[in-house]
Amino acid sequence: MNAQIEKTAAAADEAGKSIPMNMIQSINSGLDVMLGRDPNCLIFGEDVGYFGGVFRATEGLQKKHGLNRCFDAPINECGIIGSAIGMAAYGLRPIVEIQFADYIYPGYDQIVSEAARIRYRSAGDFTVPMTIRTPYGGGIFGGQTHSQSPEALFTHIAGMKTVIPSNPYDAKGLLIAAIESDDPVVIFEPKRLYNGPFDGYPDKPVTPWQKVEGNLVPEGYYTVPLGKARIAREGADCTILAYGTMVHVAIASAEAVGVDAEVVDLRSLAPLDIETIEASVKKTGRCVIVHEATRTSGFGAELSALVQEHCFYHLEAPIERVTGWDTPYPHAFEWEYFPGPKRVGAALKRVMED
Amino acid sequence: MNAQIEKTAAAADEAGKSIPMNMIQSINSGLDVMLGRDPNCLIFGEDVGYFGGVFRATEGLQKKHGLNRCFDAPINECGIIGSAIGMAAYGLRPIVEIQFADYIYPGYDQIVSEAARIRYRSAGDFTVPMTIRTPYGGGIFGGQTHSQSPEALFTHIAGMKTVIPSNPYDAKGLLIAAIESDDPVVIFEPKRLYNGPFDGYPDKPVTPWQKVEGNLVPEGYYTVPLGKARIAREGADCTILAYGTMVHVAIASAEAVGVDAEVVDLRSLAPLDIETIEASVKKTGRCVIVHEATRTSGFGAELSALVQEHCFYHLEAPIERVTGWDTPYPHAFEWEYFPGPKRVGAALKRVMED
Amino acid sequence: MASPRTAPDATLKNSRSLSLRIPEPRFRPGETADFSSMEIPEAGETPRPAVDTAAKDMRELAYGLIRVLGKDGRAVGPWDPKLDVTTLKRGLRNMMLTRAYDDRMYRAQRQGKTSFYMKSTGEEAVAAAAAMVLTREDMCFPTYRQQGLLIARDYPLVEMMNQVYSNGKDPMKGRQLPVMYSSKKDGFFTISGNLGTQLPQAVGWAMASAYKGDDKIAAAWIGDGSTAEGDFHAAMTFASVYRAPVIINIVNNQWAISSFHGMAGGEGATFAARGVGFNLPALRVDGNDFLAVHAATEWAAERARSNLGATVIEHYTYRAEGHSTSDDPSRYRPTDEGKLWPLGDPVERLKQHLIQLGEWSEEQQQSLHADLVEQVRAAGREAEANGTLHAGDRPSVKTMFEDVYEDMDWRLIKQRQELGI
Amino acid sequence: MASPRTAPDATLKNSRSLSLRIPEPRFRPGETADFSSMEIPEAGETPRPAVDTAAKDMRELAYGLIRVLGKDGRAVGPWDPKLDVTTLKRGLRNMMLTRAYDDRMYRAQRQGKTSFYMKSTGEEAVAAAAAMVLTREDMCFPTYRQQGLLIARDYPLVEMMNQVYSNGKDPMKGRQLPVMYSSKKDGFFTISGNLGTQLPQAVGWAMASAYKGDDKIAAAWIGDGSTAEGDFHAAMTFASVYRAPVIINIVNNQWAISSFHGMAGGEGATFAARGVGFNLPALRVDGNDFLAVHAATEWAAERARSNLGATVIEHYTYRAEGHSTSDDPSRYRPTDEGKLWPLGDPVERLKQHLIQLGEWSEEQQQSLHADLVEQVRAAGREAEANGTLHAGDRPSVKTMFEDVYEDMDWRLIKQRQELGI
Ligand SMILES: Cc1ncc(C[n+]2csc(CCOP(=O)(O)OP(=O)(O)O)c2C)c(N)n1
Ligand SMILES: Cc1ncc(C[n+]2csc(CCOP(=O)(O)OP(=O)(O)O)c2C)c(N)n1
Ligand SMILES: [Mg+2]
Ligand SMILES: [Mg+2]
Repeated sequence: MNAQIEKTAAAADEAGKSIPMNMIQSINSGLDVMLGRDPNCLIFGEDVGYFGGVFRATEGLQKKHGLNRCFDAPINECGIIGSAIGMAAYGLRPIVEIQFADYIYPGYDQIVSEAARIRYRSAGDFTVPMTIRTPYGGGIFGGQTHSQSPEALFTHIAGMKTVIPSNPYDAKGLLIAAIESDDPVVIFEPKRLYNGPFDGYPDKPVTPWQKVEGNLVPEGYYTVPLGKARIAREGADCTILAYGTMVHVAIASAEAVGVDAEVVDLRSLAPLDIETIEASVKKTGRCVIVHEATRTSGFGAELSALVQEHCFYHLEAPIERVTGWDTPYPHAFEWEYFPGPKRVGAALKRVMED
Repeated sequence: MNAQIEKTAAAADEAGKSIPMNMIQSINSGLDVMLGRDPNCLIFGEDVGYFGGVFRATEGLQKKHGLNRCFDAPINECGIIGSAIGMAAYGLRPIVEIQFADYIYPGYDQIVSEAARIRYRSAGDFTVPMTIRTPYGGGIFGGQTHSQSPEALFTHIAGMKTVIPSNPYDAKGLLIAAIESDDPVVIFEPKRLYNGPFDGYPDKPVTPWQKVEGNLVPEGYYTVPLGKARIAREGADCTILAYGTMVHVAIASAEAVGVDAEVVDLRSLAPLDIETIEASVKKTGRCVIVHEATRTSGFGAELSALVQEHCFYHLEAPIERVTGWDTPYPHAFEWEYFPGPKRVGAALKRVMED
Repeated sequence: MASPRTAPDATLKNSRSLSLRIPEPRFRPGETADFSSMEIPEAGETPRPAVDTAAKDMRELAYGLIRVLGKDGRAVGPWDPKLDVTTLKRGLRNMMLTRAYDDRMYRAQRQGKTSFYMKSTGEEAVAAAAAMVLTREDMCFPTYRQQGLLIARDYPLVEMMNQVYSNGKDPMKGRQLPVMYSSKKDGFFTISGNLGTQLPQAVGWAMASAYKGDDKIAAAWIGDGSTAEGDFHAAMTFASVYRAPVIINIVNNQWAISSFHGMAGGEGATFAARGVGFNLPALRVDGNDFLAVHAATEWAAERARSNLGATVIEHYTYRAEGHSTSDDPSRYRPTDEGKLWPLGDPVERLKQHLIQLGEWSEEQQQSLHADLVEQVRAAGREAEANGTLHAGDRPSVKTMFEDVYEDMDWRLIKQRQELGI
Repeated sequence: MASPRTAPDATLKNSRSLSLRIPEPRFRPGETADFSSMEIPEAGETPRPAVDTAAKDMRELAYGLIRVLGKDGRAVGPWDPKLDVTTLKRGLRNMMLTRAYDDRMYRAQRQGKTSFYMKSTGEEAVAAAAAMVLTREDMCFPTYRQQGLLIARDYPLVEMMNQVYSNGKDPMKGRQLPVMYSSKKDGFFTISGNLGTQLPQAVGWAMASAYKGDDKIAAAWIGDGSTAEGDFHAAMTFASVYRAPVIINIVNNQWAISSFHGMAGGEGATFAARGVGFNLPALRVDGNDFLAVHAATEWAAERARSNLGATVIEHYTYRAEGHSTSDDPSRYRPTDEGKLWPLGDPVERLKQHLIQLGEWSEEQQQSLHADLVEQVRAAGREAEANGTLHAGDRPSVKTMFEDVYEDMDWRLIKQRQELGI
């Protein structure tokens, strides 16, 4: 056996049997695996201990691994992130939960001014291998303060890595990669996808992940590398750049309007897989960007700028952005705010007309 | 006399005599005028009272207007902004200083989750006519924590207005307009321009504003409306979109490489004067965007996206972004980080080649 | 006494290994709560200083417990506010109406008529008493658990329900979560979903009133768990420094979702004690004793109105039900903990007081309850006719783009067009 | 006693108008400071409880002042750490070296060799004593005014200067402001330009040590002004809740740039008192008394090492010079205020103590001073040979793109190319 095969076999061993899981289960499994493998991993956050988290991502972990491996924190996001930075500087790999992405702002200074810059400012003397998990996005009638998508506020910060999975397999694999990264990582978990893929039709029942074809998640250890996009759907006519919930909406939208779109699931916004993006847009000559966040200065702006910088001479139509509006996320108008298949489909048709 | 002339004459009366001022003086004058006109205006922030502010923008105001019109605050940016929100909700027009833009993050939650959303979430029941002034940008060897340009973190926030002046006249006029706006406004003041226009050559002495031709600032009341850009230099070959310090660098760069660039000084990023941008780019067919902030997800991304959305069929070359690097602002490499004339000039040459 | 030492690195270093302490509540599901060791001062025991006493001369109040209603239902001691019977009955009614309203809205959520609801059951005295001390011109900065303030001010239940249902007549135009009311004219500040943010705002509002030479004061509420937020510290600092006329109410209902008060540092020190470090007077009050809350609020309000600045009040109470409709408290605390809670129920206690005064009876109580339930039911019917979250009328979608700014900018106009409305 | 009332809106409302209080320091330029009314306990007066005393049984320490060195230079009272002469001389030398270093770097800035500098003059005891109690394995989370920690640990002055000059040998590769050192191996955490952020980090570091069953503790420093930041509250809350083995040092040097301590709420309460509300032991120490700082730090360290958790120490001292090279204190405080400061100068006081012990003389003092100045001068020459901010060698520009992440991503590689290097 050569080294490569050996390595693959060992990896398969570590990954173990694969079974269907929903996204909460796969995240829980990722945390469980890492608590088991690495005594330097520990988890804390509001309500994550005995209770297991308001979305149940840490259910059972305190009982299994002990009180000081997974515990509650005071309601102070600055303290949660700040103390995690100190732990990471000590040599641990803390994993903290911010209950909703909407509540990350009190800890924003610790992220921007501290976590992201400690390696740089100390010339590598100190590092911050910390992972922040936080549910983001709308679609659960959470109103203005349980629906936000603040990813662009993190992609602007040099030193931070920003990750957004779209399915249970990636959620676990990216989470483990994030925990093992020696840089601080924030993972935005699309809460609308916890139970099953949601394609943007609020009235249609969602298939639970367990019943989604091909949804298998290894029970053991594996990683999905940060910085590698995934072609979620191959296509020839147009590229859709999406992440999180919007990956599923993008696929459904393309199919609804019959455009043979290539859907790129970015998975990681920073580092970004520019090669995959560039190759796809050069192939299709058209690009639609979809995200749930407020449009102005959303991550779609960066994607649009990059695409036109890298693919200017290949573009046959203006790049379109289909996004949340430049308003807060209104409780009753959730589905008018959400960039659903109707709006994505219309954009696809527009770019195909040009 | 018809009404229009009457109004203009009255405005001229209010504006009074014009004299040369540097940007600190014009800001000071704007504050002074508003304290004098409106008893609901008051100023507070770290060191702004007796001392007059670390950049001296509030010098003499406490003495002239009284202890409770311009006073010091505890070192708590959350408290400064949070209490200003409460004052604004009461009916005052608080003007607060955040000593450096780099220190705004502890108050970020109060801005994003509160100031920007109170009108919306209360359906207009409460409003927040608050103005935040804060010096931003590099060029004074301030290192990582006295040089940042975090404007894109504000343009992403629906409900906030974001303003950046490039000269003493605009600084005062925009400031007064911001104070009178019934929405929360953050004004980033280009600290490198306080004393004189800086065109990006660190070794060249800077002409004090008082000696800059045409620099006259009315001593009284006037406004520069939010949301209107200014053509800082007319040109036919290429449009440069810039704001703050970079307006001067853009002009100098164009002249250095002999490109007849039209320099648009945005003045206000939100609301943004899309008409002026669109008209200019449609005229020139080329666009270079310049800012000091970190490139990824900087405001340049939004501008780039907007320009290609509005002017796709007029573009003759890819839009270029000349920006700060995706690193913190390093103390010793200030001038290697700063997007100076060399880099702007190179970009101009590149877009003109296409 | 320490003995002489030389080497700078040789001192005190030990090989005992440290361990991390994670605080845990005393009782978990399956156990029976036992509050027998809880120290509860008798009603009337805690002294009442004059409102102009220096904070440093009343630090002990932060460790006491102001109680007026004794076990026998009698009002005793220096904090007895001596309210007349009409006021007492009004207080009782306000608490009961709040409870009836909560019950109906909770059920409405269960029936799918709205997305979310939060009850204040067991803590009704906190809001009801304060609303009766403060005026409509004062400004309250509540959390989601002080709906009782609006109810005590006779804000129409139908309006509240319209908001809970995000229906066509929702005063918040469908934008806000069900329980996040706003009513400036009733001195009720728009509630935020972000914990703690209202505190520095309240201090700022109070500073504004003082700045203007006005005579209005502000009051803010915050949960025990949320005192951990930095905004709390900002508010305490500003209130202390500028001597702002504001009352900072800490509602210690023992729980913050699934975390017990110890997770916010409430084991070793009281929450009121936070005020001591800022030279603020700090009262600790039996939050289930309507009279005690009334008296303490009155004291703090008088102090504020006398330009003597801020007061911190810890209301010691118990969250009798789940955190919200999304919560299941039986997962993390004994189901009978609330029943065993030694400070009882505020409605029961005020009722008992009125009965003891000879001014009330169980029958009157029941008929009032029936009346209030009917009142709520009638309001419910009226509100439901205006629509519920997923059925009937809703606010015009157009309004989604309004009130972001004073005027819509081109982006919002364009986006509204994009949506095709 | 309050009399019965009915109307809910009619109570207590008054027409006295409020006014906003803005605290002001007692003395401004042109006036002469007068500290005669300042209450200063005598040396030896404040009691020393056993380290395992419950916090609630020593609240009064937050209002006392631990002092060991009396006016006559003798060490008295229960807090006397009984240090041997070698240790005392080392302490004196560390403080004096810090001062000499500060003086030279200040002049270097004035000569344009760097952009910015901050002295710790008058507060040298705070860092010097702590460095001698804590070990290199413990982790210090300092502000920009504890350069004395590094100096006391014999960190090479040349290295510090290399950083101040951002020269070719700058260990921070030109990235950091002059005074923001970092040295993990010396237990010195990378200093932040953002005030207060290091505090929750220190608590987290201490929690990590406890989590690992390690025996290291953490110590953090924060200025009086910066205690107003929310991070301070986060740190206090976490330290209290998790009983973290950390020492939280508040350096109350009376000023925060131009704002006096009252602007952070230091008028009515002491800063130590902030700890009381969290059930943390809180010591208030004469920060210009090397022995008192040493003793208090030792007490707190022993408490932490015994798994008894955090201690708050307020160091009462005075910022004898400007805030930084960008500051001119004569604009906001009397120029002689520092000289009139009743707690004197830490170097003078320790010198006097050694002389009083018969172990030292003015001549020895002068010759030590001369030695140290020469040592600094020599280091300065060496460092300047490596370059200064605007002349000579500097770090390789390439390194600007390193250490943003563990590995450079395509953006950074491309941007480095864009810069043409
Ligand atoms: C900044 C922020 N962090 C977290 C949350 C999520 N959250 C909502 S309520 C709550 C518990 C609050 O408990 P407490 O302050 O005791 O108030 P109570 O619910 O008991 O009235 C939490 C953690 C939030 N809304 N905002
Ligand atoms: C978050 C933040 N806000 C403001 C500043 C600007 N600033 C730098 S030092 C300082 C004063 C700090 O005073 P204090 O905490 O008393 O420390 P001292 O300088 O007296 O040692 C201020 C306001 C900053 N660095 N960070
Ligand atoms: Mg609670
Ligand atoms: Mg200070």
